[in-house]
Amino acid sequence: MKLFEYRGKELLVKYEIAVPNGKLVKTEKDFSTLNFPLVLKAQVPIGGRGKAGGIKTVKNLKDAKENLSNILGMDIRGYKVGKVLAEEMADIKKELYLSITLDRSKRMPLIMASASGGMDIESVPDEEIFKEWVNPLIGIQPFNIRFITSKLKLDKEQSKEFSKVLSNLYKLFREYDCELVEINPLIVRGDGGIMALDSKVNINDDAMYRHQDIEPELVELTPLEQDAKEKGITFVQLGGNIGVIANGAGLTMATLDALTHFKGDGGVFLDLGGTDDPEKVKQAFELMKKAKPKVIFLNLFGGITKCDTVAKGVKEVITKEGIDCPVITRIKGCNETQAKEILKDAGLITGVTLQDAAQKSSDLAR
Amino acid sequence: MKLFEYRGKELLVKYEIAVPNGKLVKTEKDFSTLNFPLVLKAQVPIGGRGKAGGIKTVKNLKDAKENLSNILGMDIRGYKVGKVLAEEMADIKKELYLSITLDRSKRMPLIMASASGGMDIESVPDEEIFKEWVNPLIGIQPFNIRFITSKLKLDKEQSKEFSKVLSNLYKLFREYDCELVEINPLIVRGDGGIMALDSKVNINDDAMYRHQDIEPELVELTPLEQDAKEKGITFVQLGGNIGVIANGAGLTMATLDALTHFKGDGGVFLDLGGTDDPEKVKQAFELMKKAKPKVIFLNLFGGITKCDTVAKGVKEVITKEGIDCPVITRIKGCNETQAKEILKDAGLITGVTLQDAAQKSSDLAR
Amino acid sequence: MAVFADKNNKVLVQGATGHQGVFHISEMLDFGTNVVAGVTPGKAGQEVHGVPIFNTVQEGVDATGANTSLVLVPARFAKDAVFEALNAGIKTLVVITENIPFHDAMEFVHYGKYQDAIIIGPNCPGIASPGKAKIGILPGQIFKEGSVGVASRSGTLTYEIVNSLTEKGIGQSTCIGLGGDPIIGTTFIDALNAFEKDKETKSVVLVGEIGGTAEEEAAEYIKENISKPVFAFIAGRTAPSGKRMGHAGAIIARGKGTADSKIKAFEKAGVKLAKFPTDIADLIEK
Amino acid sequence: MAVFADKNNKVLVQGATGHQGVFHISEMLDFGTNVVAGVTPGKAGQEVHGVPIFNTVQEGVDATGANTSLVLVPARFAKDAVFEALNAGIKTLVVITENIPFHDAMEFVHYGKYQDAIIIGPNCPGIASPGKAKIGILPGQIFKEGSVGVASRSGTLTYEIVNSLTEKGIGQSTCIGLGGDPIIGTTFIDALNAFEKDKETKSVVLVGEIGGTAEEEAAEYIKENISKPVFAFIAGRTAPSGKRMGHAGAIIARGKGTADSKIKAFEKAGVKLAKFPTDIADLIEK
Repeated sequence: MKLFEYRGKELLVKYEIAVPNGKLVKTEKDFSTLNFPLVLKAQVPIGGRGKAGGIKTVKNLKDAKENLSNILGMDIRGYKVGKVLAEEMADIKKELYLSITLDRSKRMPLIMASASGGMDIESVPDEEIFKEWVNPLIGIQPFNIRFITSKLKLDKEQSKEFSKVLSNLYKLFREYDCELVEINPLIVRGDGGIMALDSKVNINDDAMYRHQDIEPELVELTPLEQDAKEKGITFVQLGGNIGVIANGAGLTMATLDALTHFKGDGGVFLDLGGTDDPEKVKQAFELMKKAKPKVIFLNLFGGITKCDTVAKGVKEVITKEGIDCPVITRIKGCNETQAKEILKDAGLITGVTLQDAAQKSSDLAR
Repeated sequence: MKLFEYRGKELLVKYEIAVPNGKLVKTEKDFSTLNFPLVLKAQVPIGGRGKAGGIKTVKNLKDAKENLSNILGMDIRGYKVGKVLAEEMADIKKELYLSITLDRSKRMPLIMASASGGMDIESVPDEEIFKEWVNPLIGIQPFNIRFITSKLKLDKEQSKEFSKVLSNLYKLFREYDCELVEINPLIVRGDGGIMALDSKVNINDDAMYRHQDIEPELVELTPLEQDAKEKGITFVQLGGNIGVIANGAGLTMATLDALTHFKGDGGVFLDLGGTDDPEKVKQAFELMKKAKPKVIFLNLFGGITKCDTVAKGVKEVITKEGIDCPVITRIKGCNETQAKEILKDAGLITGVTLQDAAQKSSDLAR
Repeated sequence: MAVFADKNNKVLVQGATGHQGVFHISEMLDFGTNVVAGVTPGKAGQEVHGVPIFNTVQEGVDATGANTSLVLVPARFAKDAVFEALNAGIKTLVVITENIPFHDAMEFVHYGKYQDAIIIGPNCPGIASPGKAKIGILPGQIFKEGSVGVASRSGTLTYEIVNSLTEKGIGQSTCIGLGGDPIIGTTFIDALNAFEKDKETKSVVLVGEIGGTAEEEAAEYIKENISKPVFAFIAGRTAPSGKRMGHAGAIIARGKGTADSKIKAFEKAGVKLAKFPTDIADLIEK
Repeated sequence: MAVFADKNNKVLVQGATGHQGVFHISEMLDFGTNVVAGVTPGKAGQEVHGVPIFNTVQEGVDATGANTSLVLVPARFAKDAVFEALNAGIKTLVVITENIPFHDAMEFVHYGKYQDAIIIGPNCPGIASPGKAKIGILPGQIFKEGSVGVASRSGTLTYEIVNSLTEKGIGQSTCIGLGGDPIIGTTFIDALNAFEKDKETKSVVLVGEIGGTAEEEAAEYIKENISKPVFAFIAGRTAPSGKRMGHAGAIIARGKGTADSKIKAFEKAGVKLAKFPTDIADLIEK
């Protein structure tokens, strides 16, 4: 789960990493405890908000009110701005970059730091990014911190401060089960102190049960995706007009790929997983209907899950509730013959092979 | 460093393990906040104080005053009682044993527990002691706790309480760099709660620098040993009358063994270590003199440390300050010839071999 | 031979008395797997399809000589279960459980290395060596003894591929479901290394998907170390960036982990790529 | 051959620019040890007796191919130093430092196992294979090439014994100071196992002392696994219970760890015991 900047900063503060004095602002009154000049920042769970006009510097209250009303409600790459963070301007002497993320290959947390902060890290040359891996069996150690710190060309006092920040940030990363913590820029202030001007904190969804203090943000998902999540169904909305239902993530992806091959365009990725519970099949179809695809492509492989059990569930939904778009099915595996009979009974179109079914679906969706 | 019971209990409380209501008592006034009956317990850093009369149950203030004055100042196997802990009597339903110590062979902390608490664990049959090792790379895990807890025949609520105690005790063991934490007995009260009636906490001396909150107890060492410790000299007082100075712990022990072989009796173990600092040699001799041995046996092997450097130091001390007992020396290794000359000059007796010198020392001490 | 799973595996099931445990113990026994013990705390003395249940892994190991564990416990108890098995001396673990916090998985994967154990998964369907043993939840009926080694990040997609191999009469030496999580214990490289050494395996099929760089690393490894023919299928060529496609590990993050990159890497390494999962059988037949 | 230390060790010294570091780099070079690098944070670019100094172990390893580290840093930095070396790929570590908290030692000993590294010490004088390499602070002049393997928990006592061997013309293959702490990385059993395999070693001398049960375990191991003659000396026969005799590990606790118990165990295993340290040479000569 991606946290909004202001909530990430609450965590930074909890781990004794300094952030500018600031607060969420909605009305004129909210500015009374802040000292101008301020920076107003749209709270959205994606990057690039500056270019989209979601960040403004304001010198006085009039300025602030005007810009606040512009930013609130703004649409930034599909996200409507509901919250704005106002922060006092910091005295920036130096901008650093610091992040901890997961190195999947090494299966270890990876610390990245650079003396070239403030810009997109992707655009910083490799040789200016310093990397250090932390072994999860022993956690962060002084030598890890020493290595990173020594590369950043800081003076002694700054190095000491930075070391504390890194040590605490790792603690946050581990204790909050983070996938990513990123501070960009992490600044050295005129007075030598180190301060986080931005925050990206991304918590592993699977570990959210351990972090009841973090209220979930609802903005990342579309309303249908959110609905699916609550029902425990894997459901991703895409750009196209063909809804794909399959069992297993890999098979569902492969099905979408097959559609693309025949110039079809996947609109929904719906993974039934290992279920053969008719109720879940029903919920899945209902969700799919709400997404209003032009065609539904049902691709089933029966293993432990029996094809006929799923087919029965599908038939029940369709006969009881009807469906207003063609459903192409392709069934393979355990009890496929029985399943094909059942689905034929329900009036669905059956493809012989994956290719065949994908082609039929793509043609129908055009 | 062995903590007194009352200070061990302060740590238990810090780790949320319940102990009886109690306090150190010196005068009548100190009893005012306690409810009779009470147990008065002499605070000494060794076991067996009960048998020595250091633990008394008292029913009223009169009783208490009388027993307190008996216990204060009592000598328990060489330790003079300076502190007495008074605790309210607990309602004991069941007595358990629980400890965490170091398994040197496995190089892991070892948890031991028994449903037969309250007596010396050495006298509990092996099959009634349950053992579980904790790997230091991952620390204590639920399965470790489950295993121990399942063996103790506790009911569900007690098991839950006991699990918390064990988990917290391990934390204490690790965070305070303990060599040993032992609670015997750990009781189940009439109301089902778990409570520590005694505590033995032993902190690794080498890690004391990390535990500035723990005031050192001075009672474990003899005054001369304490003096030596402050000077950084390894010095152990034993029962006999021959003072042994050697370089290296193993060599010093082997020298004592050689004395015993010739019916001599070691009185001081003094290890010079790797030093060839004349100042340290001087301090070592001064300490030795204070222990008033009948004979001093100086056994040196010169490796990195040159024999002649040490010999010069010895000569200086002896010629400047004199010495009032015979000093037998045995010198071997780097620059031994020069060293022997120097010591001969200083009037010391030189043995040819270890055996020869040990025999001479033993004979002289008789 | 075969790899990781054969007649030498004495399998203990952690989470044996739950719905899944009971069902898959039966399925594994049918496959011919030597299932010797089950573990559910507090249920010692029970039996599941004749398999004795113990309170702890250590007790199960002591009583039966189990050397392999199938982990079916819920996600929040998985780390503890894996640690327990590793401490009891289990040397092969198959972790089926999904939704395990990846920090937990990181810890047990490295602790597994410390204990010199092989961990397959988490979030995987397990492993099957036809004619020898199945440790996991893969459907038993799709397999056929043979000489193709399969390693895959996806479950059903693998069944699909294996099934199409079997239908064409192409048997398998071992099929390994590596798991769909970002952190897994056994990688393509580990599988390739094992298949290369295995005399029974003549060719290898890799089933990859978007996310991470495991396929790119496998491609590098193949160039230097693998002499047997390798075939591959990559799922997710049309997946958008930033969306998690079902598996926790199947996500294109910051431009990394695209199917294109994986396909190109494999092509460079001389691996033959299938367009559709069911095409792999045709490629091998050629 | 010899064990643990020979001409293949490329030695890096952690804590190279301190008094001890400078002195022992020179001593090791004189012995013929291949000392390739030193590490002291903040001192990169300096040299000690021609050996280049680096800020981090990784930099030292990258620049020189060091595979061995001698740890001379103060106790409170020792764990970090060992972790750093292990993470940089160092596979043989000799930890001289004494007074390391034993919880720290426990952690790095197990982490060493995870990294497949050999750790000797802590609180040890190091290791010397006469004619090949010395990694440590043992006095170089006492050694002579030969076929006796020595493993010891004590420093000076070992020098004494080695010196008496050399004086009688009995040379050594390798002398290992295992260390006087309760937690050490390489034990008598590890040393015995290495000596048994080493073609150059014809007999083994073990120097034990009170505390722990390492000698008793070694005795059991010798019975089953060691074909070469083993000689031993045990220090502390007259040490009282409960007193720490210089070494942190030399203490008889709760009746365990007495010299008597160790001597009996060795006798049972057919190990010949010396009464005085200097007798070992006579025993071997017989």
